[in-house]
Amino acid sequence: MGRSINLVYFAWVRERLGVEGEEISLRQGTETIDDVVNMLVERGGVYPDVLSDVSKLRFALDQDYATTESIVGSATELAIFPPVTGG
Amino acid sequence: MGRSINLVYFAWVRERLGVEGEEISLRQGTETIDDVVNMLVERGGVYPDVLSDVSKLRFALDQDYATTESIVGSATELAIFPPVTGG
Amino acid sequence: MIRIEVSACDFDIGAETAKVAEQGGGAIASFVGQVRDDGNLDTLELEHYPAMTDKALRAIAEAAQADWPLHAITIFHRVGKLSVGDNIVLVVTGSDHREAAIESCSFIMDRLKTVAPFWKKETGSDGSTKWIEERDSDVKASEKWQK
Amino acid sequence: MIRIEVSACDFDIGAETAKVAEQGGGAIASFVGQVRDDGNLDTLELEHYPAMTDKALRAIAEAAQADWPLHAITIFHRVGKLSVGDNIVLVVTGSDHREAAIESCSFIMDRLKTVAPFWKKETGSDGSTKWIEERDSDVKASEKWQK
Repeated sequence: MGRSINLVYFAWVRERLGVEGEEISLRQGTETIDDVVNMLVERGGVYPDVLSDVSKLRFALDQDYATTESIVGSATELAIFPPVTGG
Repeated sequence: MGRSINLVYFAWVRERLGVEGEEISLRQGTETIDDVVNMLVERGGVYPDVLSDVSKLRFALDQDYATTESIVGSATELAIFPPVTGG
Repeated sequence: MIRIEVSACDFDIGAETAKVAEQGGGAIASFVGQVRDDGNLDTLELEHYPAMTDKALRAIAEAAQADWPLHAITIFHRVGKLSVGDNIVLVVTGSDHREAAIESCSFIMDRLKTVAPFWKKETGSDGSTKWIEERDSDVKASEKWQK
Repeated sequence: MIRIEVSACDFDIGAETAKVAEQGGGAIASFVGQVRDDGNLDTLELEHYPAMTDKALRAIAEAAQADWPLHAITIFHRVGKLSVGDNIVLVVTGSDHREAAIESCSFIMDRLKTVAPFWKKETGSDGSTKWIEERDSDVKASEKWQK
């Protein structure tokens, strides 16, 4: 059975991708957040533009900060957003 | 013409001396706060008890902090009080 | 006592400070951040990640509680559309000691700026929009608390 | 704008913070000191040196203004008889920068504790009275700001 994950986007990532989130099926061999980002970039369209430079992005797996090397494992939600600017 | 100065006391200095303040004539040769304190101590009564240990006292000349070596000069008010404890 | 609130509504500084003071201690520090007029700002929009925000703010408060002797912590952050002069964020800390109250308040603000999932978008008086970028000074301020 | 007030009356933290915020900046820090319950306290009496108090508090505020970019400073100190939980002192600072607001607020409190001419006298629940003594930690906190 294929694994899937909910992606959620915020701020300019959301605006530029044009969606608040989406559920995607993870292809076999997907281990890290980097693998997920690469899958998205390979889709083409606006994805490469928005997601290629991961230094400008921050990630959270099930609402905890994660890095591109973090293992997705059985997480159900991956959030992709720019550095935070609250306060 | 003899010089005089207003002395004002606060906190336990005031309580133990039993007065809020007094005007005193400065004898000739009075230069520093130390000289004024010595004059008071020589009066006897409660003065030696309250004023002998100047390390426990603070002084202000015309509402500015001063030390026992400060020159009284033409100041009109000398305040004698314990270290402050506001805030 | 930790109180976290994320709301489109405004906060009442006096009331929030009183709630912290009720928990005892006698030393209450607070910080309020407001929308600053940079001469060209119409509105500021605060977006956040609802599922994560409370958790992230609570983790900051718990880290403060672990490092300083605090009786109470309140973190109130607004979201949605704000105008110049509007309140954005309130942090209140209560302790027996003023250093603990003030330092922990500073710590919470510094951490909040770099880890709480909020994003600010400015709309200028000419209608142009811009997402605020992370500031190096905020990153440095947050890093200085790392042990 | 520097506002100094010494009064037997209470202060309103929300109103005082709002007054500072009106002077602009967007970063407002405040500290409130209250009468702390040490388990045996009935009343606290605050004595001061009226002719010197305003001058001393103003000098502290001016020193803060010289060292940090501040739009406004309020120092409110109460005098007279106070009970457990009553407000004693309020310091509010407003700046463009949160570090400036928080640090200057901390500086003002530390200096106030060691140079403003106030004295506290405690009356215990058994009727005994005691003048509070200067604390080494307050002296050290104040000295750390010396350049």
